[in-house]
Amino acid sequence: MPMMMLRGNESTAYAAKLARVKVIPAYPITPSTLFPEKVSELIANGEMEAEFLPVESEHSALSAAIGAAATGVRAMTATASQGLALMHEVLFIASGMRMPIVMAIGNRALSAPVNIWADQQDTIAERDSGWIQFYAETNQEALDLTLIAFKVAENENVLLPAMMGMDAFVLTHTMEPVNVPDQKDVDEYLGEKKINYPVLDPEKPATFGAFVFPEHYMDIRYSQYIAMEHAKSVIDDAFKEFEKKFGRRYSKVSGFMTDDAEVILVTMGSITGTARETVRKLRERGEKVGLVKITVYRPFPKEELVSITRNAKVVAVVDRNVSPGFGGAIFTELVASYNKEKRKPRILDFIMGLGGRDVKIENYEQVYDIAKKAKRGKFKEINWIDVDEEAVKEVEGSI
Amino acid sequence: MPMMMLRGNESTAYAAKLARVKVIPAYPITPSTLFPEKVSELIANGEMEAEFLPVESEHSALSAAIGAAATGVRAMTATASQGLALMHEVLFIASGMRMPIVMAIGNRALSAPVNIWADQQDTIAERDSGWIQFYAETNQEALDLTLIAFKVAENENVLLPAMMGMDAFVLTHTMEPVNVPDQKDVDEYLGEKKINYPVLDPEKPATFGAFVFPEHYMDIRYSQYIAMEHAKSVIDDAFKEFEKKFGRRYSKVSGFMTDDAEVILVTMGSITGTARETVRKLRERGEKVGLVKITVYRPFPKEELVSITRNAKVVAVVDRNVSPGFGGAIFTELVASYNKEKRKPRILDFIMGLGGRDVKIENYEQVYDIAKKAKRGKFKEINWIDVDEEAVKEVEGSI
Amino acid sequence: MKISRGATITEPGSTALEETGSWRTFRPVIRYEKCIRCMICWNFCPEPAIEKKEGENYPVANPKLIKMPVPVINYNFCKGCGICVNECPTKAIDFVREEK
Amino acid sequence: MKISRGATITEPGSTALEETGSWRTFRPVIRYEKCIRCMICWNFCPEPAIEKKEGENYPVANPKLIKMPVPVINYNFCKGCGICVNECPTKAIDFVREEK
Amino acid sequence: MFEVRFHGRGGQGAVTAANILATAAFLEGNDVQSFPFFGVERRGAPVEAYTRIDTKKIDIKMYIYNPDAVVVLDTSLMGKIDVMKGLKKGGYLILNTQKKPEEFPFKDYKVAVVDATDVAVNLGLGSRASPIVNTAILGAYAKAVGNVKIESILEAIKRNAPSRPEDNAKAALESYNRTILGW
Amino acid sequence: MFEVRFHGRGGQGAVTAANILATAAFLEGNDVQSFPFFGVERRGAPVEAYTRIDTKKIDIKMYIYNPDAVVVLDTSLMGKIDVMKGLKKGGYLILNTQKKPEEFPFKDYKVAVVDATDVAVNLGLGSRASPIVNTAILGAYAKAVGNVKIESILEAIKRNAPSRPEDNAKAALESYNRTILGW
Amino acid sequence: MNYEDMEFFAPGHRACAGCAAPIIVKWALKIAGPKTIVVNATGCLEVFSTPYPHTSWRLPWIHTAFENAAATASGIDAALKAIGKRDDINIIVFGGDGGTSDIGFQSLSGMAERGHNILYIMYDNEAYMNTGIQRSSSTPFGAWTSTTQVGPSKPLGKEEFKKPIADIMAAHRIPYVATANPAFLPDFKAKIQKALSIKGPKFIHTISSCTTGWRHDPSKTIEIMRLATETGIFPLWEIENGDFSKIRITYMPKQRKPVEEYLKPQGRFRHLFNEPEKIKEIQRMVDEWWARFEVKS
Amino acid sequence: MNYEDMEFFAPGHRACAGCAAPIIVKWALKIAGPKTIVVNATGCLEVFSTPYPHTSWRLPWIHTAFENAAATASGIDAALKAIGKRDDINIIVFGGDGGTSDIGFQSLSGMAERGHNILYIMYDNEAYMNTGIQRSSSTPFGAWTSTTQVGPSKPLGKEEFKKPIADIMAAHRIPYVATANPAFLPDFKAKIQKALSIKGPKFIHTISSCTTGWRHDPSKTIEIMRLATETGIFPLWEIENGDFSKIRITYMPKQRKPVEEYLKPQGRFRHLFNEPEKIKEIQRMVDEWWARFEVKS
Ligand SMILES: Cc1ncc(C[n+]2csc(CCOP(=O)(O)OP(=O)(O)O)c2C)c(N)n1
Ligand SMILES: Cc1ncc(C[n+]2csc(CCOP(=O)(O)OP(=O)(O)O)c2C)c(N)n1
Ligand code: SF4
Ligand code: SF4
Ligand code: SF4
Ligand code: SF4
Repeated sequence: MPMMMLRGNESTAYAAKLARVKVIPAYPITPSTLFPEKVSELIANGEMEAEFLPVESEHSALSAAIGAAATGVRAMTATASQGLALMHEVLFIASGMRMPIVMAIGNRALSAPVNIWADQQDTIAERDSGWIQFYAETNQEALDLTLIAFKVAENENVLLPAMMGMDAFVLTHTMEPVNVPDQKDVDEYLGEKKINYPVLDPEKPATFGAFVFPEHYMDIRYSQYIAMEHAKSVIDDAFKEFEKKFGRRYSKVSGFMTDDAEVILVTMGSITGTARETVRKLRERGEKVGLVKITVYRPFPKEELVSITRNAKVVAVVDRNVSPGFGGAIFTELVASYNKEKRKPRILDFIMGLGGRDVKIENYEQVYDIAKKAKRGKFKEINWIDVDEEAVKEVEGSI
Repeated sequence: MPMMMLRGNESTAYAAKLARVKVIPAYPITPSTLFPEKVSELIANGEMEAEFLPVESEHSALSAAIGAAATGVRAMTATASQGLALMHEVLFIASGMRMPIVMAIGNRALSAPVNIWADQQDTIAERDSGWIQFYAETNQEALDLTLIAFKVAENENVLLPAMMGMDAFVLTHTMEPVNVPDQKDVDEYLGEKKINYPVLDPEKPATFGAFVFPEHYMDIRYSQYIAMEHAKSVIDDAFKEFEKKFGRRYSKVSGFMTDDAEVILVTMGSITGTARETVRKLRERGEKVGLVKITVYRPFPKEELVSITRNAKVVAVVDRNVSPGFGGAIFTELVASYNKEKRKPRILDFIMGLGGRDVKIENYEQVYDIAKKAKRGKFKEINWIDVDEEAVKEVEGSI
Repeated sequence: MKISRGATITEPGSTALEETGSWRTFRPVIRYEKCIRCMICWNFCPEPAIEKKEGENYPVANPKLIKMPVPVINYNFCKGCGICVNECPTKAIDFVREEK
Repeated sequence: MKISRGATITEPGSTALEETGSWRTFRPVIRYEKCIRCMICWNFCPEPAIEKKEGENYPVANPKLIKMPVPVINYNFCKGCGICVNECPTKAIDFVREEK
Repeated sequence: MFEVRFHGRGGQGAVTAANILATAAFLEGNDVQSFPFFGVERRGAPVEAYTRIDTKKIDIKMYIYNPDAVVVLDTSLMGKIDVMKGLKKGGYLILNTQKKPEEFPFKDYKVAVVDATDVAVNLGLGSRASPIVNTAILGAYAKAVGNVKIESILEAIKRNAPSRPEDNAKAALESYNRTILGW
Repeated sequence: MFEVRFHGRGGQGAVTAANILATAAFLEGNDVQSFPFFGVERRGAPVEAYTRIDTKKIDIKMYIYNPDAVVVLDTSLMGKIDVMKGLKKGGYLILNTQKKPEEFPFKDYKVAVVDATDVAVNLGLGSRASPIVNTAILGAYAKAVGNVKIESILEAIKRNAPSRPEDNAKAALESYNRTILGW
Repeated sequence: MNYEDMEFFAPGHRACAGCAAPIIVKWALKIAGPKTIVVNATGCLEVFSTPYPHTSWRLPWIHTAFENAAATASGIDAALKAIGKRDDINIIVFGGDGGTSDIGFQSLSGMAERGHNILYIMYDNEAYMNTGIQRSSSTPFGAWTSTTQVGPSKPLGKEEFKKPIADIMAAHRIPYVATANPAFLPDFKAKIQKALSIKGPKFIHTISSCTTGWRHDPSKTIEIMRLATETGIFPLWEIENGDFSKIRITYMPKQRKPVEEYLKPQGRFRHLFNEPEKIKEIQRMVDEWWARFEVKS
Repeated sequence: MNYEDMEFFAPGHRACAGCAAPIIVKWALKIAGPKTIVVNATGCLEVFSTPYPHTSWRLPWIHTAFENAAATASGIDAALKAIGKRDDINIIVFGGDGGTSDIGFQSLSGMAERGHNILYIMYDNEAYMNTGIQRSSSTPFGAWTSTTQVGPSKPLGKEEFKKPIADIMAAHRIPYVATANPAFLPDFKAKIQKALSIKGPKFIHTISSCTTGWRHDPSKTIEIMRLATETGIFPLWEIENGDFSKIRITYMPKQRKPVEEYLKPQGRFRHLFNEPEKIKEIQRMVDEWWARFEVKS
């Protein structure tokens, strides 16, 4: 298991190679383009055997991936932002057709205005699409979670596509030491791709993508919903098996110094590390603060999140996304996860780091201050951190 | 103000005519195609003056609408389901560029599997897009809300696009008596389109859609978020003014027999009427049940919903959509709306009517039964109504 | 099984279980005495509701044709479009209103 | 104003406030004595960093040309691509390393 | 509330019939709804359409499962399609046929018949091969059910008919007069 | 934690330099990160790249605002760009120049210089017009800062250099030897 | 092997009586045989042939969306290649004119450019029929559709010319492009056969009458398509490798019939007969197209 | 009026030193003059010219997305028509080869078919440059790009031929299609002028060297583009109304130079010089194209 210095996009390219992906249709878009570039290089050098399809749009990239997956082979693609948005229609189709495609995302802000930097609006806006969603904190995680994504997606109790998000540049273009597993171990972990379901095959003709009437549609949607529920335990198992094989531990939600924490930060993706560092700093100052990192966002880890945050006084959710007219998605779903609970902590939403605005230790300190004050009295639910309120006021009038 | 027998799509076509829309790019898709058809007819007959653009895809339909709106003219389009999904990328662009476009949606299930019947997954999946969202219960509402949508979208404190959803077939293809306002009244209501912002004009060259760095992107997103907040009161005002002029009353959220209700149903769109009828029936039996209809879903009427449901014991939310891995969107956001409240009713989610599954009185009675039982003891949060559990079990194993 | 995962259908050609004869208001009737077994009707039937059968047991326009396959209409599927009637070069197919 | 609604920009051509001369490692220098004022450099400068100026105050290769406009490099913008140097038909433009 | 179901074939105008009936009832001050079966039926395939009529505001927006009346534009459908499905006991069945009401075995229902095809063809509405009977049959409806006046049907036809409103109105009127009630 | 910022121009290889430094430090058992300034800089435009080095696991993933060392591949940038921005007091400034350390007015900093251009050009790495100095300058870094050994730099170059690893390694070594420390 | 006596497309589908699309499909599949994978764009054919839980297809068949049939097929091609099964399996795409010439055109163009070994058949009923006869780029000049309504302000119906999709595909310089007409069955079959024998992207543009949208009696389907070619409005030709100079006319009408004979029986052109000069314009355009070939003969 | 001395495109933009795109833009705008609205697809030009809060454009300019410039422009055309301002304003679209020939091709084709009065200019730098030199359909045969990497298993770079976009647009039978080259400035200017004088959709395909992606010295930009035409690789022509038989060659090289002269200075073709037969193949293709014209002369 050699350590290599890899950028996030290279991590996922190596994951594709190790998973022995057969078809890779892709379309360039910053910040995910390094993925097809690396794949093209590995193929040109004879290090990887796969068909690389330089399609004419992301819509076609995912469509081609479905075509390929329908024949039973492993298919993967990568994209970001506008590219993912252009796939929107096809995302629902891939999951509805139960195609276990894996896709690496370089999480990037959506237009307009056009901006190529990190936030998670692109994948969050696809939370209804029926795809499993993983988020990486580091390039090591990017590689590992991509392999795990195949394991989960192809599980016969699941058969759903999965995306693996990594923040633009902060992961995609940042080089870090990555432990690249041995082919043999990956082969053992993933196993031969089992195909005990119909595929496109002249020997056994089947029809895919039929026209479904009200008589059946809802039941089929329900069965897809159930498959996503199944994914919950399948993911846990895949994490366990991964740990056994490779020694690296994952869980849908992981806590850091949460036990006695009165304020808990919740983060997802690359901004977690800086939050962890902040928590350390604050702890040194004697602050009772903890951190929860979300690694799996779909299916949403309701129970896990509630159980890890329930004893806090205040939960400060960091959303690198926003739904205008409501708030951040993680915040919304975390609050909703408390529906059945008798009591819940105060939950505050912090919109941060949109469009590549750097998320710094001082920003987290600010978050902590607001959260701490919110232990009692009135509080503001949706807080935009590190924005220029004056500039906005000038444009929109009152705030 | 003549009464006409109109289908939903014709209602919105008349609204376009009355709003003196100048550019209508559209692409056919069931169930919204009657809209461009009617527009084409009105133009051919000389009853309407507008440029109708039969574009080659919905992506282009909305793109052309942006181009048109950028010159300052009124632009409108209509679509549904796959068509809306294909616009996903452009939806965010239209709102980010602050183009006050109005779009009529024939709410229809998303592929896969392909199905042309009613549910609201298509628009709900666009709740992050920065568009204002109205939902009609009847064809009269479809017409009125389309006019109101222009009023709100073009308000200078808002300048955001708006969509108006009406359920597939149940509204789009159903004929009902509709009061079609006089042109003069509509002219007065909407006023001349005020353009006190930059437009594409060689006399005053401006640049639209520039490349924005992390330095400014988040502030611009924040300003868009603020505009959506402003829409809340602007919508209230537009409703009031509408009532004054046309005598028909609208509000973001409207209650029916909620005052003393222990169980409150929450619905949106065409399924509300049958719910209302069910409430009447149940009231006759002495059941303390009420109904809340949501007319504006974005911005989400948090305060209004909380204040109207807070005294119930159980709130039964009907979601004609589902986010696999979580639940229905209205449910999720309603629960989240209670974040700041000390106490909240029990809130249950009922996934119903996907892909055109008819939503009948007996289904609502079933919902009521489940909700009533949930007043105390354990309860199930996400309930799929009128699905074939056995069939699903056979396919997915356990449920 | 009432539904299938991803709505995949594994029974090829199963619309043949769904008869479309009810759509018909007119019925094409081959008068084999006039039929020259050119199979043009078979070529063009869109359902396809015309089957190619061994011809020996059917009336024949010309004894030389007896070994040739013959078109037989399957009324379970024939929608009564009339293409066969229109295209038959010998006008061998009558088109009669279905009984009410 | 730090931002604008919808990120619209109402100051046309304002990149001219952003100088790109810092990009240059080599500097084109027109030797007017050789310049025939053909304006080919002006045609092809991509910035554009070459301006057309009244020519009377500039040295001239041929007195007949004195009334003709002359190309003048605006070093605030010239990125030092060297196209003008390469295209000049009389090799009138030198290309010198910027001082370190 | 009074609910009506129409049976016809794709292209025969059952949907228009439902719309005209709704318009007629609306003209008499009722609230109404009319809608097609929400399907993808192609030309020639059996189709359904519906009308709801009420003196009060109609709130419900579900399908019609138990109609008060069923109107069949093309009785060749009857062998293949269960046109009686859900029809309320004592409900109306209005058929386009040359037969007599007695010839149908529907004891518990009120059967009314008219040869709408003959009426339509005589007025040149379609051909005998594909007659357009949707307006004619409404005359029979008015006569049989009586909850909308024939005058309203005529007026509604003038407003709704895709072409030749006069002849279509005539067809309705003539059918009205030729309708045979089986009860 | 030790943080380094590189200044160069688009196309000059500042990003590769940051990567090579990270690799070298990694080879010595450190945790490392290297990344470009996340921009859209075109060829010729001033660019930045960064390396983070720590003996402990590096958690943070924010920009580097207060580097411990700044490396300037092309001093022609210095008039136009504030290469000193945020550099910690007492931090290192490593410059590719023919000048002497004393000629720079940076009292509070440790200035080291090397004529990396000369080294690179002598080895045929790029032309005098556009020399490729990214490997050469790393020799100076090793000499000046000393938190990575020159051997590690040489090894990292061999693993990372897009082409001609040997000559690039030589360049680093020669620079190492020619570096003049200003303190 | 000859599979002409086998039916790979089952009856019981829900096409309108008299629809030409199933005729096209059944013949294409009889020529292709069982080792074929079919990809279908959304449209009438897809909807009427797969009423879940039933299917008319006796071959592997897939539909994903409206605009991406060629991309889906590209993925299949790549997958078969990757697992070494590419040579013995045909991939055939069926798309309507809307799904091909408008919304699916980009993915088709991409498939062509990348050189996938796929036969794309566009069945051209000259409008969006599945959604109810809306104008497509393939709708002919002067045709009524539900979005090119005819009325006092718009007496003409469609005001633009039919997009010359086969020419455009030929301009992509792919190995084989042809126009076809099932009413000319031997020619039709030969073209499918030929296309399948060539490696790389192939495109066949076949006319496909729609009784509902063209507004003609269902029994006239073949007759009217025959007239399309006999009047010269829909000429039959093939072009290899984009060499327009070597276009081969595969059916030369003895004596071209006047375009009226084609237009008259179709309700969609009825209004044109109030504007005879428009019909002359159509005749003129057709004559112009043929000038090149008829002069020679 | 003549606006040649005015600059509608300001300096201070962020293009690489030596990029050809600004040369194209500045000249197109000088010809079009101030009554012009510009639409831009996402790509290098868009990114380098509008670093918010600054813009290089002195004319009204809009960018919405990558694949929809032609559709955005169509909406502007319709709006100007609706308010009666159509006649005196030019609409010019600039799109890169990716934004035009790949992902934006469908919206372009739709714009052409609907007959919008718009001049579409594709600046062809033969790859996706903004994202770092990935293969597009317009990348020439044999070129290295970052997604047609060269290595033992793929010695060739791009294996497919350049998509003949101008031919394809001509096959749409729009009023005016031309290829252009800013190195041949008078011809370039004349084509812009002519295109703007014609009503309806116009398409100009101009070569646009990218020093970064083609891997040549920035100073050689014009020189290399000149060689593209002098070697016959990028011929200059125009076609009106899709009449290929009346193609007009607007620059006839006296003596075509060997293709090597064009390929040699570009790093992206370096590997080809290990495979001389591939270079011969390129030469052969170029010769074939020209055969038709040179025979005549
Ligand atoms: C993105 C998207 N837009 C619109 C539709 C709706 N739609 C489905 S089929 C169809 C028409 C198909 O027309 P064509 O391709 O010509 O085939 P035809 O139905 O005429 O056979 C349309 C508009 C869709 N399914 N997806
Ligand atoms: C839907 C979508 N996919 C991908 C991108 C990423 N992207 C932006 S510009 C660009 C390349 C542009 O290439 P081209 O059109 O050839 O113009 P160039 O940059 O070469 O001038 C790409 C791939 C995007 N913005 N949107
Ligand atoms: S009438 Fe039509 S469907 Fe019936 S057999 Fe003849 S061709 Fe076939
Ligand atoms: S070197 Fe380049 S940028 Fe500078 S003036 Fe010459 S052409 Fe213009
Ligand atoms: S509408 Fe036209 S194309 Fe569609 S099934 Fe009917 S006849 Fe065929
Ligand atoms: S990458 Fe190429 S096209 Fe883009 S700005 Fe640089 S030279 Fe121009």
